[in-house]
Amino acid sequence: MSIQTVVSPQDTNPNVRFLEEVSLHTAGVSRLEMCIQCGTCGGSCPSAADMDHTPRMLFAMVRAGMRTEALSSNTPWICVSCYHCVVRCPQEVHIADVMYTLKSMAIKNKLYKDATAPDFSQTFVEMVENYGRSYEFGLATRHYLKHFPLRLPNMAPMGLGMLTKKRMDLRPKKIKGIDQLQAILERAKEVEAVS
Amino acid sequence: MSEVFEPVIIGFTCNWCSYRAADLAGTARIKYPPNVRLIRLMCSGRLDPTFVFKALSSGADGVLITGCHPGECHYIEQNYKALRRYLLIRRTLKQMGIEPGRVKLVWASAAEGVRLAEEITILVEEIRQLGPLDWPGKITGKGQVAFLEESPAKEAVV
Amino acid sequence: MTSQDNPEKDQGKRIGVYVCHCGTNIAGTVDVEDVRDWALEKLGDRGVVISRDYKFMCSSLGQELIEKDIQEEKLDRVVVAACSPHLHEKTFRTACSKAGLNPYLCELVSIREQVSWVHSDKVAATAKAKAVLSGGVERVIHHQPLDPLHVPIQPATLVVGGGIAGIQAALEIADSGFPVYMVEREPSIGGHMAQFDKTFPTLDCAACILTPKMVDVGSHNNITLLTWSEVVRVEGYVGNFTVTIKKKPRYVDEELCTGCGICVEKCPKKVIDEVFEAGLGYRKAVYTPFPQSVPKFPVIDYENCTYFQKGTCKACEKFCPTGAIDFNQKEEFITIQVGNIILATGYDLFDGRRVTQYGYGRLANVYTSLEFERLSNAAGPTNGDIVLRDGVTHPASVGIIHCVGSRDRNYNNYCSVICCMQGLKFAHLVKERTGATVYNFYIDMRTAYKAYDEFYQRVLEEGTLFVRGKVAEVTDAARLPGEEGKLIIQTEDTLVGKQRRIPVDMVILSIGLEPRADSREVAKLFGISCSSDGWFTEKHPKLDPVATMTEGIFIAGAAQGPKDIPTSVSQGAAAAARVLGRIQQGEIELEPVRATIDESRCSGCRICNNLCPFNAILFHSDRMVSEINPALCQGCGTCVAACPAGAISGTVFSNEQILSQIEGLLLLNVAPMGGTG
Amino acid sequence: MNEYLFYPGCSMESNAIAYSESLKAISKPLELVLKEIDDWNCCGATEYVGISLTPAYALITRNLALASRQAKDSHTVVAPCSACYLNLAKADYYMRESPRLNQNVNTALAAGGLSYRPGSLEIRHLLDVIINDIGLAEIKKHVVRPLSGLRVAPYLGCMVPRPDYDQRWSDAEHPTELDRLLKALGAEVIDYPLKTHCCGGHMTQISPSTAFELIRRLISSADQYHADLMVTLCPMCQMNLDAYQNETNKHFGTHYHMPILFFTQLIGLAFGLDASELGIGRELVSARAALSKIGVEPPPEEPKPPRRRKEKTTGLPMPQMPAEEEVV
Repeated sequence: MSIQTVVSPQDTNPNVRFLEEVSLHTAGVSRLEMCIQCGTCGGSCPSAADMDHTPRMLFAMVRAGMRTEALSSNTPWICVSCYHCVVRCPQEVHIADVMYTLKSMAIKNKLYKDATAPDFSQTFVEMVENYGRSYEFGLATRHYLKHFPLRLPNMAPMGLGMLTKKRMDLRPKKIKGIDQLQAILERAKEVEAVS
Repeated sequence: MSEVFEPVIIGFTCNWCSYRAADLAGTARIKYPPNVRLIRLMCSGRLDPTFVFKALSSGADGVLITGCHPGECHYIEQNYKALRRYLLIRRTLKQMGIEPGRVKLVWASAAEGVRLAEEITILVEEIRQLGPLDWPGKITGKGQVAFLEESPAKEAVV
Repeated sequence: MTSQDNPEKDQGKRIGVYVCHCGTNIAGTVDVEDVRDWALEKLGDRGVVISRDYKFMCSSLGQELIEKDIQEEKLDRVVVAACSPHLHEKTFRTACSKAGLNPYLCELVSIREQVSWVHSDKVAATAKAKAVLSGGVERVIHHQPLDPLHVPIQPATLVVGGGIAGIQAALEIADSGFPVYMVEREPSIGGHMAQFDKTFPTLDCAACILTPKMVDVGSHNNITLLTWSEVVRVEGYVGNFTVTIKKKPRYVDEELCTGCGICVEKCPKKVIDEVFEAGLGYRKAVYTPFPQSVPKFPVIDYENCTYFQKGTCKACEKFCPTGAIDFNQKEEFITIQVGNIILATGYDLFDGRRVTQYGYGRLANVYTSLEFERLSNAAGPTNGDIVLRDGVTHPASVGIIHCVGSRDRNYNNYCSVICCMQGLKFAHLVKERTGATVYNFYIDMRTAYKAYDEFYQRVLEEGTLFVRGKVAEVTDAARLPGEEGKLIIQTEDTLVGKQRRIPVDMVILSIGLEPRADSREVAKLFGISCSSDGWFTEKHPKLDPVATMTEGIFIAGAAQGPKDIPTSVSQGAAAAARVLGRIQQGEIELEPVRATIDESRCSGCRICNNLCPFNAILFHSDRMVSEINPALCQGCGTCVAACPAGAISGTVFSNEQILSQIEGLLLLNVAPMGGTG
Repeated sequence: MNEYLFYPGCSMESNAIAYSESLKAISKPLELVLKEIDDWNCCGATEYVGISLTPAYALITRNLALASRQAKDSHTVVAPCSACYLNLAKADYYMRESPRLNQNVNTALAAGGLSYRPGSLEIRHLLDVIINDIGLAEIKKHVVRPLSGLRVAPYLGCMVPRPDYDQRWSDAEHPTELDRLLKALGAEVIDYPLKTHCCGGHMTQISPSTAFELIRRLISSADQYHADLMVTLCPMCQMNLDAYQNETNKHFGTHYHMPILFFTQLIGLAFGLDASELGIGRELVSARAALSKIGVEPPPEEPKPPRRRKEKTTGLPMPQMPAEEEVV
């Protein structure tokens, strides 16, 4: 006799399984399926005004399997990780972590509309991968050059101020164990690719 | 005889929660493997550790203990006593050289038919991985306990 | 162990086995005929003399089949393999009884819920059905004839808690001519309902409908009212409880006091009334909670009385016309005998300060629902004038926030039931009395029950604005024009999909209900159980909502879970009906699932004494043995499992029965040759 | 003596140098011994988790693995930066919660010869340690220059009290720890309603207008309460509120002048330490006027850099950026 499982037949439409996929790629337990659409997150969000959709709407879209629409929303990119929604959510949905997941899925699927934020994250990560430390000066200049070239003169006094107050290093710092770190990250990427 | 090892598991259920959960699993037609045979107790607090050892030494490969969730015992707090005994049983089994994983405690309320079925499914698979218990052969060496050698328990079950 | 160990114990058993098809419910998956034949063939040496199958064993024809066999074939044990014992155990026991066989010599094993409905492989299911049946046969061999226990019932009843549920229960019983003791912790009965102004959905004045009932309780010949009192000890069992009640000192002689109120008037010490006025008003150090208090006798508040704290004053004593003030009064303990107990201890309110983002306790004009009840009450601190904390300004706009502390895993998971209707009631009252703009912020509008949704319609008509969204925060940090000096309610309007900031003058939190802070201790005192939240657990959530697992203890009102007034009243009446039925019967029958101690084997170790949650085990220090009171014992069997001397045995679930059932389930009883395929 | 493992985080060596300096200065009187984790790396801030899950957690956990290797007398890791604190605490928490994450991260760490058992270290923020381990009574003993008359807005930002995986803080929205500390130093502490609201985080880089609005809210609210200065415990908050204040003013046409100091700087001032020792003067919005209220003479302003007015034409990047090529 064979083992009978209690799993019901699965819908193979990838959009229907979008919610599962998001949960799977979230650290810990997302609890996204528990959302009751109360709007505590959207009400709490300090940057909701600049979002395409309130977090609540975004979650409804995820549950509705609206993959492309959800992943192209600017909402996760506008999230400032303030965790107000997380501690207030009556259903304990791990909202901030879900936002991170949606960002990474948007990058993977190249579905973001505005490249500013993904580029910033990627530049940041590249620097960390190269040096083991963040490198503000390089990051800011490179990022501003690409995305806000016209703002640069505006920023100049501030940059200058930071320099004269000795609050900015002109050269990056590199950790000793950079090879070790890179080996770890390499392995982590392999693990991530299969999971 | 099929090639896959089919373990026999004795399950102890509480009259107020897990036995009703098993009833509910039935009413809802939720399928789970037929390897578990249930015994109804009034409360998980009734579980005498002897019952577990009796079951394991008489041919069962695993034992499932179920009771009401902590804080929801119909007899106020007797399930906590079951929890303590469960921990003791596992420790004792370990000392005897038997995998403590053969005994499992699951809290299941009367409403959790699905959960109970899932836990049974998982447990059967876990015990299957552990293989036949073969007690007391495993402990004392084969042939030392004559009457159990003749025991048809294994053969009696497909 | 197999039967050869103890050959004589099975002697003379004549067991009948009955396998039910349940139409195709069982027969569709289990080979019923095979099971029937197998039982006779393989279990013959276990005492099975008859094995039959039938389409529907529970039908009257099926039952008659068993009855006929019992009489004609002289069966002394019966095993029915059919559905769950929770469904038909009683049916088959009755059938045995009718045929002259003790009903406890019948065993029902489940091959439907536990076999045919959960498995699909016919061979495996049939094999498991055999094992389950074999377990039942092994078990039934050890069944003993048992008689139900008969317990006489004392006519008096104790009602704990003088809120509306307790009042209703007490009056129902007292009006039927039986004595009632009512114990209330506060100085007056009336409970939370006495604090309310209007009651939804009809907007009756709470005092108008409650006070006549309170007066009835106070003056009823069959009711002994013990206020400012608490139960401290409960002994005995259904039919005959001995209850010890602590009467806290009132410092007012109830025999002499006429309730004239001069002492209250003359008392120079004013304190904030945290209980009845919800912290919004004042009372004196000698006080009655409210003018219509029952009983009318005041209480001196020891903590705040100038005489008790400083040694001088005695204004009350000086002015009392009847000399009723007695500073030397001590607490008293009263012992009563009752047959049944009804617990109607009510609820506490969720502490609004816990939701820090709503600012209660930090922002002055955020009120709780109970505060608003007092604010809007004509007899309250402002005589019903709805004003801000400054005491004079009427709000031009009011926001009412639903689900505060409820439906929220950070606080309480459950819905507090009353908050939606309460919020609507507040909206109506604010609108009616101040003309302010009123917003209701809700997640789901729950207005089930008679005339509730009609009330919602009425409030909609009145122009109250509804915003669907759980409020994120209430702040005084103005950001936009028009927000200065206001409380800003920030929320997502989920129906619009946009964040909104709504400035208002006053915020009312529709606070949820919680179990009493001491509900677990009270449950322990009376030997009943609580849910994980702390509400008292009923015997069955649908079919037995006012009984508990402990015989003779009933529950009513919000102590069992959040409830509005109509439901509390219904439960009070229902609990009373259950008690009256008992009293009128004079005695009750109890299931004989009990533990007993064999004194000759008891070593007096007392391990069992502390394990029993019902205090059913007595220790006789003279003889150094323990004894179980059968009427208190609920049959959980924990002591049986724990007794190191094996001196305790449990009827219906004895060691022999369970150990044999294990053997049966493992088919140790089947002859070695007999494989079952 | 209070000894801890210390994870400074990248900012402590650059934009939050004042935080570093003041922490060093007050460590002595407080007998606070912070042993820096050898060769620690960046925690990934809020960026790496948005790119890829396992690498992000492996990056964070390398620090924990190094720390547990170094752990002898103390198993507590102290972080002064909110984002670092949260990232470390979060990795530890989620690895406890999710066996799958734990396994994946440890598989990655193994490639570098490291491993970490979640739950084996305690991860705490600097303020938590100062207020709960050292205690207000001890702090009060060292106060020689009470901050009397200084109106302070206590600002914690988001990531310290939230989500608070291990229940270390009094509240997620209105925690009292910083208020109590500042009161113990003698300051006049305002009930600042936005004390845990967001400073804009990385939005200054991604969507500056979003960030400016959040910065404006915080500063205008502190201004409404007539605060002399705001106190932070996070490099990112300090940076956003201080360095971008001028930008924000330009964006909205406002004229706020709200100095932003680290809580360690105020502790140092109350302890009577010299302002220059505490990194005071490194803030872009000068605290000079505010601190004069308590009789502190900050170090003289740094000489202005040579003016390069001639080169100021539209669209030209700052010329003195040789590092640029190295980076790309």
